[in-house]
Amino acid sequence: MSDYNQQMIEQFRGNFLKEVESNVEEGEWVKMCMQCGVCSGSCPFGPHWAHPPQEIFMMIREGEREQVLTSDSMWMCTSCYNCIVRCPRGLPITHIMHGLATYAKRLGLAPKEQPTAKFAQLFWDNLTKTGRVNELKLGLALYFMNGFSEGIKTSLKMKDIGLGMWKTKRLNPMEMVGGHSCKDTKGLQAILAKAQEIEDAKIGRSGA
Amino acid sequence: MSEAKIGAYICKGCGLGDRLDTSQLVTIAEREGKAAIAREHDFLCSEAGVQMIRDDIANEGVNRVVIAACSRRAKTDAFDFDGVCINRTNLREGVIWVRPDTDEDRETTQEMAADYVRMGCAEIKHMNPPTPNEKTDASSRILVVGGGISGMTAALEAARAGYPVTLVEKSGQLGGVAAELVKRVPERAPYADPEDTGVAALAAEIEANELIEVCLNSTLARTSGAPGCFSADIATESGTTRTENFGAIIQASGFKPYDASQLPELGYGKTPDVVDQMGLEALVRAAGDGPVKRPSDGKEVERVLFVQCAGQRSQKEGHLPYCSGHCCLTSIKQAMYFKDRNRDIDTEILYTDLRTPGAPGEDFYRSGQQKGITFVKGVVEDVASSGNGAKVKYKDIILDETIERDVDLVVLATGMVPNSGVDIEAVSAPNVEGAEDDAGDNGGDSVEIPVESILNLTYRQGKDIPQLKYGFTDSHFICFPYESRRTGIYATGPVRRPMDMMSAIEDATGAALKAIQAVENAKLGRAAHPRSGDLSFPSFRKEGCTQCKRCTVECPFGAIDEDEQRYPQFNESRCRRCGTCMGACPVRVISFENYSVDTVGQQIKNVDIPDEFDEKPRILVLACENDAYPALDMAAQSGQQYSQWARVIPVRCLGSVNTIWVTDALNSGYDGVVLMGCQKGENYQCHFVKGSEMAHYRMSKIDDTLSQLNLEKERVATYEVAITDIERAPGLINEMAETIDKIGMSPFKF
Amino acid sequence: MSEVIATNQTILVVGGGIAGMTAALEAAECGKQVILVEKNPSVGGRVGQLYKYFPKLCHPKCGLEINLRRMKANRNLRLLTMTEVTAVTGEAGNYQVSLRTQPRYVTENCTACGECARAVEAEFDNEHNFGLGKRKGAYLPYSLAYPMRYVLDPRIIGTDDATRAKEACKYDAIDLDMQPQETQITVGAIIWATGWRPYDAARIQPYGYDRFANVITSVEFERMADPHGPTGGKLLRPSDGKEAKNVAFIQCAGSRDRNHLKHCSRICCMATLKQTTYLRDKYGDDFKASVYYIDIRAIDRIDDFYQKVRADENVSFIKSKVASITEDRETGNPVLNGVDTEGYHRYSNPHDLVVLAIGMEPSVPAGEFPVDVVLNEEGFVQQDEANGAFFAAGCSSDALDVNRAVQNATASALRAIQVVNRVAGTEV
Amino acid sequence: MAKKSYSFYPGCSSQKAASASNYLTSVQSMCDVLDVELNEIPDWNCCSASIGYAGGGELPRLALSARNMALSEQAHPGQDIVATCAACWLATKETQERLHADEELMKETNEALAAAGLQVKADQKVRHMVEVLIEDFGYEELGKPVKKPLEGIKIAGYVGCQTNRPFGIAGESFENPKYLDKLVETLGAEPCENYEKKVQCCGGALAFSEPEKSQELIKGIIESAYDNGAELIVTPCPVCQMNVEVYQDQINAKYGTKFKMPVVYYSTLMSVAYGKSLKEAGLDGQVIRAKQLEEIAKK
Repeated sequence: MSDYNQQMIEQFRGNFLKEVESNVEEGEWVKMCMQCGVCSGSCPFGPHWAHPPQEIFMMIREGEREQVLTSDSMWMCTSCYNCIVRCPRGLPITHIMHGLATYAKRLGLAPKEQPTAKFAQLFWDNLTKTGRVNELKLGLALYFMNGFSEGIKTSLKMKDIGLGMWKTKRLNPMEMVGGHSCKDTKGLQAILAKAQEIEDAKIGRSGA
Repeated sequence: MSEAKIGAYICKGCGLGDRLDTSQLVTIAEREGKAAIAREHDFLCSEAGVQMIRDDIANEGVNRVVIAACSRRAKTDAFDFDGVCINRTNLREGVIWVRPDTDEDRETTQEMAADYVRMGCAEIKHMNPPTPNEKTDASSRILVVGGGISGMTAALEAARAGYPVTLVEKSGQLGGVAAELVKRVPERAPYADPEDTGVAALAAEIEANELIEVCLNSTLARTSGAPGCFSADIATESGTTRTENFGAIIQASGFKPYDASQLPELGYGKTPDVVDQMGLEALVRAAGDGPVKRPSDGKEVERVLFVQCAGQRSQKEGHLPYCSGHCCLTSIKQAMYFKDRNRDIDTEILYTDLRTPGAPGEDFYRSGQQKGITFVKGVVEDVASSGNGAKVKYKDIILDETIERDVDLVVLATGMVPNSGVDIEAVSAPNVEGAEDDAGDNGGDSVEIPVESILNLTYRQGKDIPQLKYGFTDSHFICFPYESRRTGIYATGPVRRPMDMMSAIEDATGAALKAIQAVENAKLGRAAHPRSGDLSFPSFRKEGCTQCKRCTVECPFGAIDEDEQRYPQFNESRCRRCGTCMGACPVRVISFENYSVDTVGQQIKNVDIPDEFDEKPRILVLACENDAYPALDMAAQSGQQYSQWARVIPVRCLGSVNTIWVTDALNSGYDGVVLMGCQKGENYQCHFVKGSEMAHYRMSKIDDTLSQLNLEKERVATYEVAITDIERAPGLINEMAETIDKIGMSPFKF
Repeated sequence: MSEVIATNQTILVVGGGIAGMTAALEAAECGKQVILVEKNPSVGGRVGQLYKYFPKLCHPKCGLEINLRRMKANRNLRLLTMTEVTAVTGEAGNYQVSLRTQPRYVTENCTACGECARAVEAEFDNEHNFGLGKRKGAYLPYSLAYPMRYVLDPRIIGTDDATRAKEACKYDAIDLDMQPQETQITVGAIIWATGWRPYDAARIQPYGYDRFANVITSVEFERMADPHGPTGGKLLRPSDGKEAKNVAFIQCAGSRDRNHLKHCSRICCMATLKQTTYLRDKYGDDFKASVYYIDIRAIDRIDDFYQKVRADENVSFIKSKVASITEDRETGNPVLNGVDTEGYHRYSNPHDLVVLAIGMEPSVPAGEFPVDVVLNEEGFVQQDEANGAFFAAGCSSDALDVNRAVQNATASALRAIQVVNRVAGTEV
Repeated sequence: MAKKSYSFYPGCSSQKAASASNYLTSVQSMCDVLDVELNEIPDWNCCSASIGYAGGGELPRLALSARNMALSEQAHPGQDIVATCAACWLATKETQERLHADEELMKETNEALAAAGLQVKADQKVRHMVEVLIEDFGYEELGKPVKKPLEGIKIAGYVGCQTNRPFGIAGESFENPKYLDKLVETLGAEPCENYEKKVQCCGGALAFSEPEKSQELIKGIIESAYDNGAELIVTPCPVCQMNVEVYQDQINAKYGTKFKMPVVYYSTLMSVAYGKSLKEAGLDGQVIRAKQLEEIAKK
């Protein structure tokens, strides 16, 4: 991973804007920002962003690669799409934030222990295994993602919810074994593998 | 002009009949006003009423028409008769609408109306219909000074309308600054890419146009005359001079790029790799289709940084206090020079406020971003030579960080300095023109102004067009942007205000129209704006003249020169008919056929002055017809009231007020005098630019006269009144009434 | 309406705002025959609704008065009010134009004495004040209205008010049977000066113009500041009539925004700077103005006005496009939410009143022109050969301030003159 | 009215014994009444919602939705794809938009799908159930089957994010959509028109990873509902429903509030109003029971 990071640093010779344009989902939009700040003001998690979107765009233009990619700001995106609908320049900000987050993760620069980063990975693994999300496994995995003792605490904290959900048949312990799934999981996984391969090739991550 | 025969017509409509004893007014018109015919009518502006007047003009030989009805601002289309003098005695807005309809007020209201009828008849007795002084031999040829984009456009557009043009250009080629540009900011949708400057095409079209004569390497050695009959000596470098006549002049003398060597703090001079925008155009032109090289060592430019507002929008000594308007777009265009050659070249634009207005501007900005130009809100802290290009330190205002950049080239967006010739008011400010000094303080002198004259006018008041601010020759720049203070001479392009090529082309086309208009006006002996169409013009009695020169000094339009015997020499087609000369003349020898010391003086004399014990004071109100008088009209319309003692006389401009009117009024027993003119000073609204200012200056001297008469100085008040002062204007009259209440009646009643 | 005489040497000017008046007057004062049509009952357009001009802070009515006088004095100029162009055929130098004139119900007999207005009871939103305040069903559009003649609102025709008005008129100036009139004229050139309209603020949803009483537009604020406007010059907030002393100005309200108007409307920055001076005029030192902006566009020589306002410590500038406005239910204060981008500071600022510096869009939208013309993406008329002798003047050509509109209108007048001179084969 | 048929994409949360199973129940009851046939897309897969991004990149994510569309095209040609879950709808519609905007992407996606012998045109209309109700029926039609008007209940319409932005329902504004209020009125209940938080984000998927931050938002959403006198919150989104309903105890514990605000689906309201039983309306799926609705359902 980190040699991938090195590889990218060399390839783009410190031109971070160009790197973002070619490697980050919807990255070619970054240059269109006119620094009005409406995105930053529209974010429901706003106060939790060390660097709000419009500032991140400016940092990208100023080449502050390290600060941007190691920041946990992008991970604060709740995908509410407020920024997108209000942006006077039509930047797909939500997707750019997702893209930056993903890219940072691939480069191995995403902050360790970033809960959303972990959850996102769990979610992905969970869904790709069977093609459908298994909420119970996902839930438990989530609670235990910070180690066993942490997990016990969280599960206890969450047990009432679990109970409520179970009582109302909106959660089923039997899910632990079997549970929902696509039939053609092989096919699905083949598709995902292929897609990943194409994408990796595109962003110079072949073999990585 | 045949014997004056007055017809007075008193209207009974709009409540006049109910509120006034109109038959008494008829009698007054006949007995005191010496009206040959006096009639009342129920509805004077109706077909029948107007026909009645027409018949009297046709059959009875009436040639002086007094219409005692509504304000001169109403029903103009109805009361529009040829070949006669018309007086609009204002009984509606001027009397019944500003007085309460009560029994105790009836008497004074009637007295008001009676006085106005007297005044109307008195005025018209001394009016003559102006006889147009047509100049059939007036020249239609238009002189364009300057061969840049503005000048070329003006010349071509005038020629396209069928007018012959002589274009005088100082240098050896047409095109001016635009000719030095590689490309221009786009003028056409989608406003995405730089366009050809069009200079070559324009020049070719001019060469090809047989109506246009081009004089290169030429300047104006001497310019005299007036619209329709300007005479200019066109001098060539080779020393030959020829004289030609012109109908009008367009000054398109353009601008000089600001001298960047005054900006060492931005690195100019420290390294050749810091250039101004014109410097960059030169580099790009030198590069042809190839890569742009940096001046220091010819290395290909890979990183370039543009600095906006270089030495502009700044009160610092030697900087330009204004924004030059075009620089943001120009820098975007110049960054595109690089991006269009090679997308990988880093182009960064450092700005504080990016100014790309309208649809063309904002589209071009977006296109610049599209092409990968980086925009940074920031301010330069330091530019130094790095031995390898330049090292720029700047504050990124968004990130609130100081950032260092090594770049191959720094481009300074410096501003425009108008090429407006001699600042005649700085050279010799007549002691009366106090206001100009503040204009100076506001940066007027922080802008270096070239000393050589552009026009070399032989005008008494100086060689060039007066300037407004920062050396720009602008005038009434909001409503009437073309009105310079030299009739028939129109400034256009960046000499008027900073502007980009697109506005310069619009501006020059408009200026061409104004020049054409000046020619047509001169042919018919018609006044130009704001008294467009006025056929009257001032004349003076040489016998009486003491050669004091006040008229020649005070004319806001430099219309009056001096002849060899030092007598004033009126240049009619330069005159705007404001009457400031008439107001200035201490011996009262200047007058218009239909506006003179008498037409007003006689109105003042003919007001009935009750003796002291009647407790009926009289207040003379001299109101500028442009703003104060309409304000009083609208006050009446909106139900405001003012003192029954007031007698209002509209004047063309407060500048036309001759102090004799004030002293005569006081001598003959008026208790107070109120003068209402337009705002003066830097943001003047006076339509004759200096008239109101002159009046205020003259009135500031009236105190001596008052003390001689030993009258309280509160009896004369001079105000700046705006057309919107609908409450204030009547209020000022009422204040005077109260003042008189306090200090008592004038002792000068007989 | 008496027969209008026009030939292919006549210039038709459409729109009686400052641009149209200027174009018409400049052409007429060059000796050309001009017909000026205006769809409203009186000329003056937008400038008639302005309290002051930037940067001189002088009064638009002042210049308007001069232009009206020029108009009254000029016999080359024929004005048709309440008239619109319905169709145009032909080509440069020879256009056939169809005009429709709506009934005014008041004839030339009107002396503007105002008796009809006193007689009528029905009231309607006052369009001159953008719906703030009412006017009678018989009315004079505004103090400087020209022609200085009253109008009957078509909505009272057929009601008792109409008869009341008619009976009140001593001069038989009211004709209730007036019908719309169609007129055909021939002209040589057309100057299109239909101007601009304020963008519909309700469409800028995050600002809740349609939900919060104390969010108004800059054009409404301008009317409020006018001593002859709906509030007699008091700056009162609509919800409770309380004096607005802490006022927020939001720039680019509808402008520079692909969700609304793509273009920059150019005037809004200067208009806001001007409007902050209204607050100082009214309250002396006892006010607070906050300007939320992206870029302050005080272009060219008049940037010094910006510098002057900037020096006023009661006026603050925040580089931020406001994200949303919410309302404090208790106080009725609009609360502005967003981020000051200069160094990243979040804010939630309550204000007494919010003024949206509303953008300008062309009055005539693409597709509603009576003839094919080349427009740009933003709907402004392009200067293009293909347009023949159809020339835009003023804000139909771009978002312009008054002096640029006048400049552009004067230029258009010459372009039109070039055509009719060609037609006349004039050789000077 | 003739039977209407749609290609149905239920999504993970609607599965049996999953967090929004009651949503599906009520949707089915609602559809019976309206004579709507929902043909489930065979072997559909998860859309990866708006959280899968950090695991799968751009193309894999698009491929997921593309597969669903491909299957739908095979199984139910000519039918519109209808989703009941905001995230499912959004992900699918977004994918469709991106594929049509970018030929390259379309090519690559099909290349990926080929790995399972599939290919996609992405030409079926992708719609949210609410769109179907409003556009294919309209409030008047929806009002006709009402047997038990929900009289006297004050309901806050909580639209949330993804049903509203970036696509939203035609004719509605992003900041103040009114369709839930109109629907509530249609069913005889009373809407809270000035409910400020109707489009406030609930934290979405981050309710799991950032519980404190999310619950702060959820608190606001419920508080404002109470302030507006609401007895119920109605929503069109399973994530919103779950987040706003199930964390109330935790929020009460943390903030000392006494929230007990039932949060139901529009389809629940409709089923009840249409006279369906408590079970059919999915009311048994309420963690916080909607007593008033139960009363009506029992009548």
